[in-house]
Amino acid sequence: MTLTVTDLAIARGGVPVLEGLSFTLAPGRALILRGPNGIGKTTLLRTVAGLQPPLAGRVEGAEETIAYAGHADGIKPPLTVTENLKFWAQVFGTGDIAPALKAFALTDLADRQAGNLSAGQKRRLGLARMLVTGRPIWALDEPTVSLDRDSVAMFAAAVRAHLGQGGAALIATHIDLGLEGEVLDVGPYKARPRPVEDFDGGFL
Amino acid sequence: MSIAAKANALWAYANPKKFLATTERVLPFFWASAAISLVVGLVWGFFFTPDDYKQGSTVKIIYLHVPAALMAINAWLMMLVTSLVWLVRRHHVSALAARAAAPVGIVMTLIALATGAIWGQPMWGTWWAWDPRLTSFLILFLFYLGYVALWEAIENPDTAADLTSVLCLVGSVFALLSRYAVNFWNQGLHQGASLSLDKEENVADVFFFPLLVCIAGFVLLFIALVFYRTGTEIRARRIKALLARERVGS
Amino acid sequence: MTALLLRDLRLAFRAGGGFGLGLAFFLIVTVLVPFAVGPQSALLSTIAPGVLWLGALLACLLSLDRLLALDWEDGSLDLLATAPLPLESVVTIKALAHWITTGLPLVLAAPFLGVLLNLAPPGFLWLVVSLLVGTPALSVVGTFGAALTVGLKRGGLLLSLLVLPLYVPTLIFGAEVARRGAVGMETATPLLFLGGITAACIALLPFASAAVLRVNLR
Amino acid sequence: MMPDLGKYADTVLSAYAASLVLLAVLVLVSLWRGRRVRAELERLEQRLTRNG
Repeated sequence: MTLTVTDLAIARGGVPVLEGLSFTLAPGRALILRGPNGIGKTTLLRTVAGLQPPLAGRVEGAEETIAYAGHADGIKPPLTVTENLKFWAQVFGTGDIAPALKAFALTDLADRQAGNLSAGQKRRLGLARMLVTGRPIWALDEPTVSLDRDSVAMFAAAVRAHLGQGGAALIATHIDLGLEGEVLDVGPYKARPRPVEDFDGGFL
Repeated sequence: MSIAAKANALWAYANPKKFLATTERVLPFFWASAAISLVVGLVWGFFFTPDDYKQGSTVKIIYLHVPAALMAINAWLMMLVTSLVWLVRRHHVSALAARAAAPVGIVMTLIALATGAIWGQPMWGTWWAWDPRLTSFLILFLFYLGYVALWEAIENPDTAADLTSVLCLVGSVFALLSRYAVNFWNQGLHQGASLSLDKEENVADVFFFPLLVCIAGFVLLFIALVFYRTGTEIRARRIKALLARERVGS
Repeated sequence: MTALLLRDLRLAFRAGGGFGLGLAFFLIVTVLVPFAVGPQSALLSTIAPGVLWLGALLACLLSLDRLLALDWEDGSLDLLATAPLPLESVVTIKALAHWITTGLPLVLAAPFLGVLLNLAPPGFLWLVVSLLVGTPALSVVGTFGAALTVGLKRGGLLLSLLVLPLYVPTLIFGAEVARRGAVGMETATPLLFLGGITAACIALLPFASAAVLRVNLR
Repeated sequence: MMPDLGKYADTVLSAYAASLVLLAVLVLVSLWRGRRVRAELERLEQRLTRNG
């Protein structure tokens, strides 16, 4: 399933941040998003994931194929690691969570309450969720935050394995994960402010 | 002009700039005619109509009570329509007009409630009775409060417009439901509708014509206020957008 | 869908889930009423159906601001919105979980509190029936309010302001059933209205809640 | 000039007073806020066009 983004314009809080953005993401490929803070990488990922409508342009091939992971992991502290992961496996209609636990070295922590995990362990649990979704395209927003070097390697291995199975990944990160994939700097697509006199439906 | 072209011409006013320019032109007319008809209607009603044989001079309250009550409901209906227009056609002016109308509706509801209570005191012997119609207006007042509070609470103007529009829709259904529920719950002291097409049955001519003028005055005042306040909302919205763009930085 | 329901129930029953808070609140409100209006059993008996309905309604309101806010804060709602489950089902399940953890215990506790307020014997059955029919509407309407205010920092108070007017029809018909039942009048008409409102709320409001939630997620 | 309002004079007069006060407050508040917002927007637009 190829993800195609055509002439996309997106807004945050009603203000256009990026415009004229186009790219394609073929199976087996990764696309790394770069750009300064506040440029709109998170907004772009949320738009691609279908959480918010674009101002203009099209996102094709994203329907029911994208697994999104944002800054928050959606982990319930009172539930155990297994319960957390099993819940998402059931929601996405996939069965086995053992490979996901293994890929992120969570097997030993399986019966621990998620509230007692360290920040890095929580993040690993959040990333392990991507594996149980069974979705071909991963949209990841700063996935390596609070991960140590070993865990980053673990994550890179998981992404590589996912790409090897014909998956694709769209990742906003500043760390070099050693993935073969293009890098897209979104900086040049920053939306140009319109002149003050142009007073239309957007109030700008 | 064909109907479609006419419709398109109407939608052109959904552009904020066009709306501002047009209302600026027509507003003096609306302010003036509202003032004239209100003064004429109220002076006529207050000074030159006889007392009712049963209600005495309190019948003069009708010139405020009935128009205010009508406008309290009409303001909500207008908000319902403009909310729908916003949800379907995404015209910002429409959403802002709904926002602008709400406080006007609140004041109209307050006038209706206050005059109702003051009128009720000598007629029913109590300031407040849980009469179905009075109670319905109290509930309508609560709906208005919630609607305005939701507008005030949300930072992002588009989100606020969407959420308040849905609230207005859902609220309308529940307000109607409450109306029937309240009727069921208490049969009430209110007299029947004081205004309907066969006026002879309800209000005598001497009261009816000044009442009509007063209603016209309230309608015109409502239109003037909503036009003016929508303009204010448009400008406030533009200030917000400009500041937000400045923050994002160029 | 069952996975989500089970998760929500599990969360409610685990430590810190706040299960039973509504029930305790209901108990306390009921106990406070005689202190406020005096201990005359005739008076208490008259107002018992209304007080119990009002207490149940307020107890329902109490837990609404956590209904979606927790899932919003920890990002679960974002993830659920991108999951295969439609948001309409998500909000319906959330409302169902709220009813099971809040509404149902209130229904079961109401007769015991009815004893405290000297409720007339024929009233017990009708109190339970009216609450059983009416409280699901409270949960569904409350979920709509929670979806409206989910993104707000201090949404709790606003939530009450928005939801309470929407509770008016349910309260009127629900309390009417209980009151008429207590004095031995026929209850069929208000009960039908109450059931109709609940059914319509369950059928239609999840669409509004989901739409509102989608707006809040963008 | 003043019509004879009989025993209900207080009632009628207070109803008129309350209503007219409420209407006046609504109109004045609307005008006041409208004027303030208009001035603020003009200042802002001038500042922005000067800075480009």
